[in-house]
Amino acid sequence: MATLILNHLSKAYDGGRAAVNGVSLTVRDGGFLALLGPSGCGKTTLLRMIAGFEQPSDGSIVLGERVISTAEGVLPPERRNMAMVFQSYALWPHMTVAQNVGYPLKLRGVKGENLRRKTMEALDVVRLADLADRRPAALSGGQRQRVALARCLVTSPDVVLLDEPLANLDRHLRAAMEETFRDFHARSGATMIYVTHDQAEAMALATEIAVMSEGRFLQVAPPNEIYAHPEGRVVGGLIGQGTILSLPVGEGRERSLDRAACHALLLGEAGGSLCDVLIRPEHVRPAVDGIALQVRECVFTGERHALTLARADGSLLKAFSAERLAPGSMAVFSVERGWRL
Amino acid sequence: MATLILNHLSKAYDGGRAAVNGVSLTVRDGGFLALLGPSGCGKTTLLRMIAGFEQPSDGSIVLGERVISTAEGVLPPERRNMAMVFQSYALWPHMTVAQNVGYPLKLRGVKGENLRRKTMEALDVVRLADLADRRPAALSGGQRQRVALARCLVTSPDVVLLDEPLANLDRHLRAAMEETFRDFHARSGATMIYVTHDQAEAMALATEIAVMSEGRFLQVAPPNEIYAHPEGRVVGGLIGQGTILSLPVGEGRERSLDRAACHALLLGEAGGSLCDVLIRPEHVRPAVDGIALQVRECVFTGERHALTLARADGSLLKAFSAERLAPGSMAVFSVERGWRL
Amino acid sequence: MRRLPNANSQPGWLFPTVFLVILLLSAVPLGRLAYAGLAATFRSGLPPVLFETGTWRAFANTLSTSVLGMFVSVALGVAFALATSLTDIRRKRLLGFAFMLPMMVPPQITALAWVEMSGPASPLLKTLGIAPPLGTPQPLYSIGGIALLLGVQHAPLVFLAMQAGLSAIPRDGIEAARLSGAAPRRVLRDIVLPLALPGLIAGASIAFVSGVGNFGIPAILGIPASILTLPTLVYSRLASFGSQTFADLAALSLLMAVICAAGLAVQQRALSGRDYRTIGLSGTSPVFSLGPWRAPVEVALWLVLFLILAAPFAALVASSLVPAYGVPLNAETVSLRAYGEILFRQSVTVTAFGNSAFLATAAALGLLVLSFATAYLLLHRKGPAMAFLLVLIEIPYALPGIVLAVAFILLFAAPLPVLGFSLYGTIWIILIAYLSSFFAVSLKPVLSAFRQIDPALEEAARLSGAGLARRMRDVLLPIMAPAAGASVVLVFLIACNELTVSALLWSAGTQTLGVAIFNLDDSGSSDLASALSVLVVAMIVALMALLEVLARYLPDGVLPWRR
Amino acid sequence: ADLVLYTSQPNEDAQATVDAFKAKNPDIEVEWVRDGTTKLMAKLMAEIEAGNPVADVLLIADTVTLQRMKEAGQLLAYKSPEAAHFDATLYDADGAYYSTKLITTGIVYNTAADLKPEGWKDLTKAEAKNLVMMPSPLTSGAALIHAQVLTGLEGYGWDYYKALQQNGAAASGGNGGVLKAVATGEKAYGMLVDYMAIREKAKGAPIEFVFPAEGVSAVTEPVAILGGTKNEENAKKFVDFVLSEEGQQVSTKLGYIPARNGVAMPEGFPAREQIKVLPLDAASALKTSESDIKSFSDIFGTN
Ligand SMILES: Nc1ncnc2c1ncn2[C@@H]1O[C@H](COP(=O)(O)OP(=O)(O)OP(=O)(O)O)[C@@H](O)[C@H]1O
Ligand SMILES: Nc1ncnc2c1ncn2[C@@H]1O[C@H](COP(=O)(O)OP(=O)(O)OP(=O)(O)O)[C@@H](O)[C@H]1O
Ligand SMILES: [Fe+3]
Ligand SMILES: [Mg+2]
Ligand SMILES: [Mg+2]
Repeated sequence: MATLILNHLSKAYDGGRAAVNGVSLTVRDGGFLALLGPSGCGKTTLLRMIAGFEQPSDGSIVLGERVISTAEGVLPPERRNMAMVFQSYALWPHMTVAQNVGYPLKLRGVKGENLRRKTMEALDVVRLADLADRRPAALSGGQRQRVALARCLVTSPDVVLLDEPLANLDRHLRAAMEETFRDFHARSGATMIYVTHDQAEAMALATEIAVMSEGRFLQVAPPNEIYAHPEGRVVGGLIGQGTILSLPVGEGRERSLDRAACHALLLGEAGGSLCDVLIRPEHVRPAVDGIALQVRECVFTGERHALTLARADGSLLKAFSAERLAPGSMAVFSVERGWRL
Repeated sequence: MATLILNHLSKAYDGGRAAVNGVSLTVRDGGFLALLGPSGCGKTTLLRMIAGFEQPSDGSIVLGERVISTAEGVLPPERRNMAMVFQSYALWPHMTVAQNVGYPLKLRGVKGENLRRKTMEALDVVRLADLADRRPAALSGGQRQRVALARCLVTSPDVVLLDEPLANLDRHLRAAMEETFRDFHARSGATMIYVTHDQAEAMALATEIAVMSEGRFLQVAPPNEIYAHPEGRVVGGLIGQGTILSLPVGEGRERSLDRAACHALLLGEAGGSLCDVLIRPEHVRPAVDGIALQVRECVFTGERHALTLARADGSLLKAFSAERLAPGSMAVFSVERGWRL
Repeated sequence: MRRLPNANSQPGWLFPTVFLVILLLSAVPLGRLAYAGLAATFRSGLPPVLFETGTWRAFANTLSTSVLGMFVSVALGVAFALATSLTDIRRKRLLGFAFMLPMMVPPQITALAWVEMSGPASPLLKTLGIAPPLGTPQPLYSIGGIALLLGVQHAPLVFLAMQAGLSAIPRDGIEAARLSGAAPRRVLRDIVLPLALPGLIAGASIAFVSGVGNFGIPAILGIPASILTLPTLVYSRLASFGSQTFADLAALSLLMAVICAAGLAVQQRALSGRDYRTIGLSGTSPVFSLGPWRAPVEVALWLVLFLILAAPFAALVASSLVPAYGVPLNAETVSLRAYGEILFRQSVTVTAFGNSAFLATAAALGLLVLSFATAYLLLHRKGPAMAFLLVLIEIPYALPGIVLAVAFILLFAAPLPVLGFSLYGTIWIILIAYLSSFFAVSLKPVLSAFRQIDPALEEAARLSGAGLARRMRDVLLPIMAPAAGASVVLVFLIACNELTVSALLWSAGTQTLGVAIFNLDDSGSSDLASALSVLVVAMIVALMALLEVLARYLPDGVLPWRR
Repeated sequence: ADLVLYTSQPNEDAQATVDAFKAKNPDIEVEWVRDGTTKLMAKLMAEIEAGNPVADVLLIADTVTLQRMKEAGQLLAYKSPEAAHFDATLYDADGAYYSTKLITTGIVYNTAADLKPEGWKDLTKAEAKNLVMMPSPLTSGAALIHAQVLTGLEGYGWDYYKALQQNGAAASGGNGGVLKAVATGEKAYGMLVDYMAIREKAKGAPIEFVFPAEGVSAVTEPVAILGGTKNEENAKKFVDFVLSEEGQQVSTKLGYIPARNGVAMPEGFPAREQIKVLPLDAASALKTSESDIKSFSDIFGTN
């Protein structure tokens, strides 16, 4: 186990734009990095470079003391002691579930009873022990994904790469697997890199979150930091929910806006140049005094209703409400917090 | 377009337990049914039977006036005018993105400029217009999924089957696609059946939700109904978050429990036989008077913190909190509502 | 309402149609031969061949030469397929291109060239100064020699089938194995070979069956050493055609059919209980870097190619340049007369080129359609009837050409019932016989490709509204382009060279290249025969070059040497 | 076509024969099929079995084969007026078939060989150890007849073949293989039909051919009319033509020894008197052919 360093890493596929573009990052030994970003931004490509499947067009990857990838050459994947859950699972169709999971162990010389036991343990963790003898073709989508997970975690890799490993699992299983990741991470101390579209997952698991867009890193920070203080429109729009409003904000002021500041801005009382302000729905609450907004939409999400609210000038805000509010009606809300991007 | 009726539908794969087991359901013409259930419960199998890929072991499927599947025979898929997003996408690797999407149109005799225009429209909707000439192999996971989506929605099918169609998309794209589904549904009036693990998605889109487990339907009801009044432990545990406690509840009482009833139960003041009670985290709120609980875990999820709280007897409750509470500390909560399962 | 078909079944007409075609191409001619055999048996008792120890020795020889030959083919074919599709060696395309050519040199010529190459008169050994003295026994006149040459001759069959199999392996499966810690050799053993197994087995089984039915090589290498195989035995029976000959033929054919069925049973066993369907996309294969091994591997491959292609081909060219056997090739003796004669004087060669080109093309394309329909059926239906169909398809290919031709003459010499005219003596009977004979060759790669394909790809097309023909054309065929390419190339190459079937079925105006070459050689014009052979090879190379130029307009992966 | 000919003559020879016939009978359209005897017989027999033989005239192989067909009732008897000019041993008394030429089997040797063989027994000498090759009776009709004739010769019998076998002689496929083996120097000596050796030598191959003094066997490429022919008149015309002086000269020009008396020898051959052709009784040869093949196989282990 060792620190993983990406140095100005770039990758362009044949004759296309760069899929990953000058990315630099240090994931400290035993870190847990979540990689967030819109579809097609280069997350998988980055993981594939770390695993050694793709040769960088530029830059290098260093693991501990060793340079493991440069534009000139790469250390073969089989000598990296990494493990990965592929976005496409990459199960071997000719092997049973148990064989799929046990294969990395077999390669490490584990045999006989020991092999069987460890394989079954890994399958138990993903709750597939009773399907051990099935072929992948006879599994459901989520079951396949769990086999891939078990295979990834069965050994003690230095670096674990997870490419949307829970995308096809139901909520409960997902929660259980998150728990497993946390355990595994604590126990093995492996460096983990985790691609997901589920922010709650990312927030809950990661020690650091990197937000990627169009091949670049926009911000790398711990979860609460990135949620509270996103940098720029893209990160602000990507992390958590919320709306970004262009409001006139005077120069030199605090980036963190309190209730009073928010209300002043929203009511147009502050002057100055236009600036992007992020307002999250959980900070927009029904109140006795505050700002009157029109309910545009009210969508039931189970636990609560998601509201879309319109200001007088037509710009929108989001909020939650335990009760259903009729679309079209007016209501008064207070905005507790805002963040200048 | 017509009503889709499933009659005691069952399917057992060669020599295994039944993957779908005596399922009956009526999806009215133009209905939007969301199918929820744990991994491996038979959702994909059910969709595949509706599409005509699998022959039921028992039961039948009726679309409008026609019996389209029985244990004796099935109407071939190509004559059903349905469309599906496959869990594995099933893109044709030899065709470009545009060709993949345009193929169903071509089969319906759409040609030339018209074909091109409709294809590009569909690609625009999934925001892939600039990748029209790529091969699927050169796409990211989410991009592939969007191609599959575009291909599914490009024609005017009577029934649309969606098997976790948004699993690999980021939140924003997901929201946009949900919007697209809603539009498509409103515009085409097609009957939609939607498999997802994301309950918010299901709640937001569906007119009805079916909860499946081990091949059976446990409950079929509109979203708010199923959220508020789940039937049985499994549905209760599956829909929304929440914990299920075994509490002594007197006979013949209301199933819906208010704050007073909840507190009485939780404090052990009520007598009677044990009964499962579901308590949702949004109904457990920090309060001045109420029940003292110990904070076991406090996990940051971005918007808020998810708390795991322990009662004196060690049983757990969940709650949300805007602020971080130190694990181990005690706090007072009020429980606003409960539901006897 | 009408009764509904089964979920995984095809249109109702498919099974009867395919069944009927196979019946017509295989069961009916074979049945006609069996009938003649039985009639002869009733006339004069059980065929004596069945009771001669020589027959059983020939049976054993056939089995051992074809099994050993199969191993040689597999070793060569797999090595070339792996090297050209999974490693970073240079000039892959040229290697793949060249490796298919040995199939184009008629087996007799290959055999003679090897005999010459390893005998006392070998120009190669003479140049090296290690030629054995006059009269040294020829090492190739042995079971091992026959097997070696059968192996060399049929290696391209394995190569093509294997390449088609390799092209269907998902890239991420290999990557996952490597990341699990498997070195390239382990990946090869644990992932690549098992996943390519359908292709490998298809190739091995065509090579095996080809060995069972081969006449040219055991005729030249076996007879001098008194090693008879079933095809040479058949031939010797035919030399003195008597009352019992039909019974003999039928009995010997039965033995060959038994070998085939046994081979098929082994094949089915090897494939059974496994699932090779890839899930999701199978992208371009990754490339293993050979590192310091690259140069040695390249040298080894080119050396093998030299031995199996350059040497026989050089012998062919040399004998086309001198007027008679044994005349040394030097400045005085060399002449291009033979080429002039072939190209400008012999009118038959032009006809033969035309006929063979037509027959080979029609057979290759016709069988492609047939193979797709049959493979589709075989994969969606199970049961003993299907196993029986497979055996039926395979037998005609396993029988020596002369036996198949006799069966077709028996069937077609008389005017067709009802229709009243006779196909006999027209080019169509040769085409039908080719369809019958090469069905197995065409089917194997296609069937194995079907085994590897993700069924969801077809399902998606069905749900889009594509009927069987439509989705075959638009989806399955292009996805299986490598297998389709292999199938077409294999049949085309074999048919171009075919000799015996067309020899017996031809009449004036319908002779083929194989017949023309044979006739020239038989009448002592070895120079003309060699020249024509060289021209055939040149034609094939030109054709492949043309395809290479047109590659842009063809589906990806159809051209076997371009993968 | 007005006449269909099945022949095992080489291409150019068959063409020459047909051309000469057509020159005399311009209104008869001849279609001909040529192939090796074995294949041609297989084709013919299959056609007969199917009940629709295509051929009218055969110009094929040897008298033994045609004797077999005659006995099976598959030939038409025709007494040709030209028969008078032929030795009685060269045609069937009932007129079922007529020999058209003599293809003798003698000894060929590579000019590099140490020994210049003159008689059959030279092939059993120590100098020829492992250096002799002959066509196998199992594949070549001529080779079977050769064996039958030689074993019938005073002082030879099957012992001669045993001696050959012990001397390492090889019995391989057909005449072509022997020619190639000897011409290329793989073997030094071979039993081979005359015209092949003489033609190849004329083209420059390093070989010599001898007609051994004890005598040579000959196959005679007989002509016959197939029973049930639909073109009987034309077929008879063809038979007469082939046997005529003119027809026989075609053979001579092609390098074969003519069967008809009084026709000149082809180029490269010694005078007819110097070649002693050993006679063969087709009927008895046919009877013993199965056992002869067996005897041969027993000695050479083949089959
Ligand atoms: N071909 C098959 N042969 C045998 N069993 C199968 C086959 N396909 C699926 N199954 C089993 O049937 C059950 C239902 O599978 P299905 O694919 O319908 O699940 P699912 O609800 O779609 O799950 P997921 O959410 O994981 O995709 C699973 O337990 C699975 O293992
Ligand atoms: N083989 C390839 N050739 C060309 N372009 C490619 C190839 N693979 C991926 N790309 C492109 O590179 C970009 C980054 O792809 P990547 O797979 O890394 O995205 P991603 O962030 O993993 O997206 P997703 O969340 O959808 O999986 C995408 O725009 C994609 O279209
Ligand atoms: Fe002959
Ligand atoms: Mg990705
Ligand atoms: Mg599923």
